[in-house]
Amino acid sequence: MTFEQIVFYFFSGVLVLAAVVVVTVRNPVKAALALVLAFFSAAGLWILLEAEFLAIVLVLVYVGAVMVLFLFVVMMLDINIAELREGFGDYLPIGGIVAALMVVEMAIILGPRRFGLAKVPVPQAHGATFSNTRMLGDLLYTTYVYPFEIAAAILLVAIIAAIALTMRRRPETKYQNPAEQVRVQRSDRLRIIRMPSEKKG
Amino acid sequence: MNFMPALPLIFLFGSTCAILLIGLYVGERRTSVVYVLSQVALITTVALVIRDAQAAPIVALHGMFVRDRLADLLDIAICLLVVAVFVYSRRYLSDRDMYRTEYFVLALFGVVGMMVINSAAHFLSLYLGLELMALSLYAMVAFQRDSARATEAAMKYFVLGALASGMLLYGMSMLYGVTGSLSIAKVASTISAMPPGNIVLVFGLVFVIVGLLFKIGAVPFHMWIPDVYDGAPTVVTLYIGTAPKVAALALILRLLVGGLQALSPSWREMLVIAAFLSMGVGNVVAISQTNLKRMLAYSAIAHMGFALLGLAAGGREGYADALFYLLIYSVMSLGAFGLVALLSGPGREIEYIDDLKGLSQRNPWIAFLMLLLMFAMAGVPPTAGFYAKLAVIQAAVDAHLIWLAVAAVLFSVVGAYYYLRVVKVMYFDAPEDDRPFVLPLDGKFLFGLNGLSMLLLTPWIGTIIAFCHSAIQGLP
Amino acid sequence: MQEVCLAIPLACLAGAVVSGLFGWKIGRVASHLVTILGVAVAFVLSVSVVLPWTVTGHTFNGSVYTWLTAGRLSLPVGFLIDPLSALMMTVVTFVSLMVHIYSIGYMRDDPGYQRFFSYISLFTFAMLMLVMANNFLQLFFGWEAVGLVSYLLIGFWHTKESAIYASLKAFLVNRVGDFGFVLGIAAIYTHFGSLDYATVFTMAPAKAASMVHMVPGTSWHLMTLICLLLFVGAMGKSAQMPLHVWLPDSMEGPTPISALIHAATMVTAGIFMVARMSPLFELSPAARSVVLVIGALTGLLMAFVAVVQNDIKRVIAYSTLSQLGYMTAALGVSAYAASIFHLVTHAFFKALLFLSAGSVIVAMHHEQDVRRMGGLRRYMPVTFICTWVGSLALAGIPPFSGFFSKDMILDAVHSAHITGAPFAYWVLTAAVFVTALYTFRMLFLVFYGEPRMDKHTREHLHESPWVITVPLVLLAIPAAVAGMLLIKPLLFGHFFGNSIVVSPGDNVLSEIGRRYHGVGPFILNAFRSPPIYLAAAGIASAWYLYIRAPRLPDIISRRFHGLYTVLTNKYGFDEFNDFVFAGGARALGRALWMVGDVQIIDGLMVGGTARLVGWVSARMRRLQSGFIYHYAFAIIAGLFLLMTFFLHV
Amino acid sequence: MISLSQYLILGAILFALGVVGIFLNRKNVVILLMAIELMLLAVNMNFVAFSSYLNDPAGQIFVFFILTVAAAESAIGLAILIVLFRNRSTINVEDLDTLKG
Repeated sequence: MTFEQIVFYFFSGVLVLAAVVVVTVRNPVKAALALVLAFFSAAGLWILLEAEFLAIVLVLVYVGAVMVLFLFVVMMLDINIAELREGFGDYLPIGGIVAALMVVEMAIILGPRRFGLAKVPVPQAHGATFSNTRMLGDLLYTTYVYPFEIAAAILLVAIIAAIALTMRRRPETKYQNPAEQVRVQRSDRLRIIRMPSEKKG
Repeated sequence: MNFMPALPLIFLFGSTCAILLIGLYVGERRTSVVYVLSQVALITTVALVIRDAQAAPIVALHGMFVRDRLADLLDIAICLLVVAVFVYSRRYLSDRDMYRTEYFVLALFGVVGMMVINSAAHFLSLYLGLELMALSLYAMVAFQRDSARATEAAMKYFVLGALASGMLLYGMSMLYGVTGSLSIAKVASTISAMPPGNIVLVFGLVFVIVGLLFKIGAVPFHMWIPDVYDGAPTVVTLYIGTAPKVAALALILRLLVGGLQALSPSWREMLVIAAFLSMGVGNVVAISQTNLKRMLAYSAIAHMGFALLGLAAGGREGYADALFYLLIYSVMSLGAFGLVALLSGPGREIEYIDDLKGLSQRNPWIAFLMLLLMFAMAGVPPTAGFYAKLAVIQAAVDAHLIWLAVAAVLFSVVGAYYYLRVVKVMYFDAPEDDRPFVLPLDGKFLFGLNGLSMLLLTPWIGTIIAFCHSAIQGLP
Repeated sequence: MQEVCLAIPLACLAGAVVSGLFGWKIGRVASHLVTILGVAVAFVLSVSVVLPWTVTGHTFNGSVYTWLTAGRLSLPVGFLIDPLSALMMTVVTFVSLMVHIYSIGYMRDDPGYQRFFSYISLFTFAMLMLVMANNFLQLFFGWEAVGLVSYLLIGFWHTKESAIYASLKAFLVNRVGDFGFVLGIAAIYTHFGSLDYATVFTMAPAKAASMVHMVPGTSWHLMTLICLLLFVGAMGKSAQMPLHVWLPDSMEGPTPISALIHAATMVTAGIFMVARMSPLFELSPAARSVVLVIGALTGLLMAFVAVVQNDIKRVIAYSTLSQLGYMTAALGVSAYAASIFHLVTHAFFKALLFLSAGSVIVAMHHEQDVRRMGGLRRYMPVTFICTWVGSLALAGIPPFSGFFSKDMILDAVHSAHITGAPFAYWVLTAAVFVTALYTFRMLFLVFYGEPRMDKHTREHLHESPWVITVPLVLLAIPAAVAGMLLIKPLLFGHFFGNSIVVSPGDNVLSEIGRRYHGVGPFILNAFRSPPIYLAAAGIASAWYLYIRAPRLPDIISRRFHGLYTVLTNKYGFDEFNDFVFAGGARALGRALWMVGDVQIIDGLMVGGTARLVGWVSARMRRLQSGFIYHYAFAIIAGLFLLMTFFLHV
Repeated sequence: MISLSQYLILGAILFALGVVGIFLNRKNVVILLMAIELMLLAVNMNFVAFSSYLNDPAGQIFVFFILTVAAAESAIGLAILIVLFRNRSTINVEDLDTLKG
């Protein structure tokens, strides 16, 4: 077993395990953490495949932003964990069978007969000066500028949607309006009334 | 780099962003400004498309974008459908506190996504267009925030939609792995140069087909349709039921016909199964529906089965017939859902078929138009719907799919039952209350045009079919 | 030319649409103005552009629009403009224009005024599409469209039960004819693979000898079969026996309609169609014999019935049937040109007679029974003179137009050698006497003698307004002179060119043409043959019976009671149809309903199927459980199925 | 040496787990969203592996966009989830059955 193979099997093992945990565990916080683990292992595998930039993006963007968002939401929603635990495992056997069947069927197609080393040799490793990030960046802003713009639109839609769906002005919420604060006149706040001074009696 | 072919798309994208900003500036009181601007943007886009319409396909933006007859035809169809959708939705939105900038901006971004699909020449633009459209749709379904039904529908739509696009992507990854390219034209040429019977390609194809059939709503990937159509606010159902159907067909034409023509023996068989099941399940289950929107949803499934019939028949004739069917269907669907939106006045929601009771006594003209639409959906001659059905059934017969054609005829007979039930309810049942239906003038006018078009299109059927043919000719 | 061809029918259609859809808004005057304008445009274009163009030997045959292409069948909308269609267009638009103007007066007090104008313009459009067609499908479209408008107009007063009945009857009887017509078109498409006139006509001679086997063991000439089927259609539309029963009842419609549709134009569509199909009919002498005999019989028998009718409109209606019989007979002896000639003259004088009758009816406050009229000549001089002109033309007295065309038909039948020609000649000659008799019976009863109407009506008798009398006068002119002017160009010139084909052996008209030396000699020549004396005898008999000895008809009818009953019952066609067809159909229907429908279809098939479908539907509905995981499972199951089906590893 | 086949089978396992996760999970909508992420990860794995073995950067570019879209998708998914929770006070998958039939 070469070092590469050890690394591959280690990360794949962790990845599959973490994935199993994600879909079977009932506690969403644990599931999210397992998913983080899965992403980390996948990033490791991608480095093995010399896709360094994507591996880093996966960790930074995915783990750093998306999964944090998940955790945020899970924490924000006041979910009754105990209730979620009920009926656990009833559907596990059928789920397992379906998963196994699917994997077998797919593995037969994707097996070494068609994608083994004899058919698809391992690519030549890039030299030490090769920058994966630079290559992707060069492409991204030239050839792929059109998809890049569409992706921008998609993110914009996501922002609009998230705000439109979740932002609400509750009547009980108190917020400041700086413009009004600045524009305020003395007469708005202060009323001078004339009072006769107290007489000494 | 030549941006000119993509000018309509760029224009619509730009104006959508501008509308978003203007909407923020004018505030919530004057959404009518946004409404008018959106309509102007869409109509200008149509004008731009027509201005540069040309027969020869142009590939631009590094092979990501193609401008041909098909893209032009579909762009125009989608923009005009959405214009009509906006007209129908205006009062419904303002009655329900949904008349906000975001609605229009999301709908317009959806149109941008659809136009990207129409012009996609690359898996990447296809996928991104699809997602742009889908994300806008998810958000629109949930737009009525205080409606539990709408949010439930949105959640279902979102989860299943994501599952389907996962499948589509998995299939694309397989096709990429085998052909080594993401450009649709290159994939097509690589596959046709390969010896037939490559199992990995068929493996990828299966996943791709699942994703595509989900988007078009064919059985057994149709389960989202009734729930989403039912749960979403009627105007969103109106939107989902028209323009994205056209885009879904564009997706299929670009991917299967444009890219995977060499695998057509395989995918045609898959489509045959889906067409048969869709016509069957759609028509049969629609019978036992009492909810009008659900009934129309099942009818949509059945209609997609008919459109798939043309695709499954194969050949340019068949594709053109499917395109023709879908265009006619989108107009019928626009009218039917449009009426539901128009009739749902303040404090009144048209939900059940029985809500249309005695419509002919209260508003005979509207009832007559709805009757035309129902006849067209049932395929009664001489409405346009009849010619659409005739075209796809004939395509099936020409492709020697006699059994499927016979099944199509039988299922349309079954289907006629529930369409005619609507007519019966409108004409022969006594109204339950005597509140009049007051329709906004613009919506009423458009609905008149919409309903009458089922008859008025008849002399131009040949021309429309010829348009569809010339659009299909541009595909490789 | 194409633009002109399009403009002519579309002008009428535009008028119909405007007054039909917006009539309620734009009002009565605007409605009749817009429709009259449309028809006037069509008439002016027809007579000033199309007719001169075709007379100088031009023809136009082309598609303006392809409506549908389905496989090898292409369904274009196209026009064939040749002398035949140009002549028909002129006649149709002229009569239609007259009727439009006339209707302003006649329909003045009717609540359905705009609807009426919309219908007659629509009718004109449909009729023009019919005559201008260059293919069978468009012919059929026009054919059905004129039929549709005709049913609508027969039932125009839809609160009147008899009108509804008549409309239904016209519809049903025409279905029988149309069934044959459609079969004929289908046979043409099956054997020629095209519906285009030109293609079919070119291919026809090559198919002249081909046989078809309908029932095993019998073989038919293809051409005979096709021609007979097409003729069945013509029998329905042109009201030939035994499919004539609807036409008299169609008089329930407003009188202008009777003039336009049920006398001058629509009912001649069958005649036109056969003339148009002359290249086919020339190939089948057997079919032409049938046409001849049916035409001749209709000509005589319907004339007899006209003698005993008392409703003024029905007299003219039966006379129309009889005259259509003449035209049909002329078709049978290949004298297509003579038939069309009679069609044209008949259109003028019959429209004139109908409109005159309408004028009388208006004056009589919608009284139609001739026995309650009389002496009207003093009150309505213009109508009176016009009716005289029309009657003389109908009776065939020279030099009025009907004389020329009718005499020509008799001459042609006399000269023909086809089977049945001698019989037909005697029958039609006898009909000349009867025609003159009933025509002048009507004339004398209405305009002469003592007024027999009640006092109130008599006091209010007066001539009709100008919108009614002007069309009468305008129609009286061609009814008087059209024969003289047209006989030479239509029959012996080369007016029709290639639009009518006659095989050389049967060309009776060219035979007659050799003897023709001008109008004067033609009239003199007529005095050497019986018809003119028979016509004169008919008039004399009418004069004797209805003016000289007015009590005689009653005595005769009592003496010949049996014959009289047969005639007043119109030979019992209606009773026969009612009993055998309607009754039989009802009985069959009831039997089928009780056994077939209620038990087998409703009980087993429809009910059973509906229950089954309903049951399946309710079951399948439950699959839509509402749970996301079930939906996801369906997707995965679908994926699995596809994978297992298509991946044979 | 690791073959392409191994990466693809790993992708297949992840994909199957993601798909199964969607219909196995009957309690918590959040986990559905995570299962979707898992599926996309599998697809990404395929693309990266193919890209590397084909020596073609296009696959990696695709992954870049899939990641972008997936982030946007989760944002919208979570937004819908929040609205759903506000309306229903539950995110139990089994409770989402008012629309059916």
